[in-house]
Amino acid sequence: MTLELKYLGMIAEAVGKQEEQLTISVKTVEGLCDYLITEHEQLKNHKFKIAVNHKLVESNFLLNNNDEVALLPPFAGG
Amino acid sequence: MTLELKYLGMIAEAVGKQEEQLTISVKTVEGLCDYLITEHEQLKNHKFKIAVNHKLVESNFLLNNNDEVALLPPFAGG
Amino acid sequence: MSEKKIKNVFVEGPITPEKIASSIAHHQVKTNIGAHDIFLGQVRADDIDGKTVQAIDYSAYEEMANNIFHEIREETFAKFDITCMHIYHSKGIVKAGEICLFVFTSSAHRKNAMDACRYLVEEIKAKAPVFGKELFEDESHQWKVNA
Amino acid sequence: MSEKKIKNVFVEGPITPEKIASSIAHHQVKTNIGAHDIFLGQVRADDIDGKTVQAIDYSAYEEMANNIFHEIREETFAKFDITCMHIYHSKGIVKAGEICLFVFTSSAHRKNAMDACRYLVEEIKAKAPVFGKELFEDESHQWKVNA
Repeated sequence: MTLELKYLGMIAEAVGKQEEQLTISVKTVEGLCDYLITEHEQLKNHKFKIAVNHKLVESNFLLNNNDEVALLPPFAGG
Repeated sequence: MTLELKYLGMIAEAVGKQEEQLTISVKTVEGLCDYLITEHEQLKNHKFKIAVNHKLVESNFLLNNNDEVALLPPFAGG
Repeated sequence: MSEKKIKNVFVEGPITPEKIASSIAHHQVKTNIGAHDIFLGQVRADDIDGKTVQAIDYSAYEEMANNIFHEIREETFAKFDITCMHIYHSKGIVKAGEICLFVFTSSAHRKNAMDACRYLVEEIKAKAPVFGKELFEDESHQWKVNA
Repeated sequence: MSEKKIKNVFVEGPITPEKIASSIAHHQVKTNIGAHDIFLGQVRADDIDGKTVQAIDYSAYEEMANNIFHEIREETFAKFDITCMHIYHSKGIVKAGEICLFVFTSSAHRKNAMDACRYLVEEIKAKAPVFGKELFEDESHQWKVNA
């Protein structure tokens, strides 16, 4: 399936981009994260949450084709 | 002794003046209040606190010559 | 109690949005501040027995009130780690919709600014000898009492 | 969740005192309001390892953030009896001393306005996907994390 990835804040800095389209064969958020950490080793040093289609999800969340998946570092609003 | 009386808010309205100089022979705030209520019967219908020289006092407070005595109705600041 | 000069809290008539803006702007040089809390009291057009409040005419036992405001201020500085605080209260006529109380606290972090602001407002309502005459459209009035 | 239109909370650069004044002034026609509470977040010139923060460059996951702000707003209306509320957050560069967050609640009585304002601020800090890059004078930076 194809996913729209969004990297925010210090995660964007760590991976060197703000977004990418990724075609990959995974089922869950956890599977995606495992893949991303092998691709971008520096992500190991970062805490982040995952939002799918603008909602925070747990690692066992099942992904669908064309989902927008965002990697969100700690919030700093206000 | 001589006292400077100040009437505030609805008390000023009830007694029809904002201040007066009163020469009277009383010892305590309670004595003064008893006198004022006989002079201005309408004060019976009002709740008020007494400040002497800008400090709230109890009814047994001993008055001195030239004290400034204020009758303060319920506060409505803000 | 400190030896600080006792400030005059009272301003004639309503407190304007421009005064509030100017007070905020003055704090932009204080770069140790991270949080401001501002409380504004606004005169309500309350309906009372079929009549509507048009304005409140505020009066105060001013010298005592300024002493009380001073004490409240000192207590607030002692209780909360705040950078600065400002209090203004109207005297005279303030129309419905206009602002009669402006309390402004600033701190490095939000909790202190918010706690201090709330403390100040409650203390002012309870302790400041300020009186309000609610004026109706038919020129009658009633005296306001804080809840 | 209501069908209300999702508002855009983000403004480019700092929030000015004039914007705050104008927002206050707009509420003077709402004569059922008796109390306003305003929280302002201001960028601190923190010293970190001998370097001083000059500004914060704010970014956000904007579409999600606006959804979250909308949810927080709806929850706040459900929890507290308030007349209105407004939230603005900066994006882009906000210099030390400038304002990056403006939360404004209004109610007939002070307690609701103050409780709602505090609730909003805590919810925003905890839930809004907003990110801040603290910029130092030597052009280095670090990423801010909410306490």
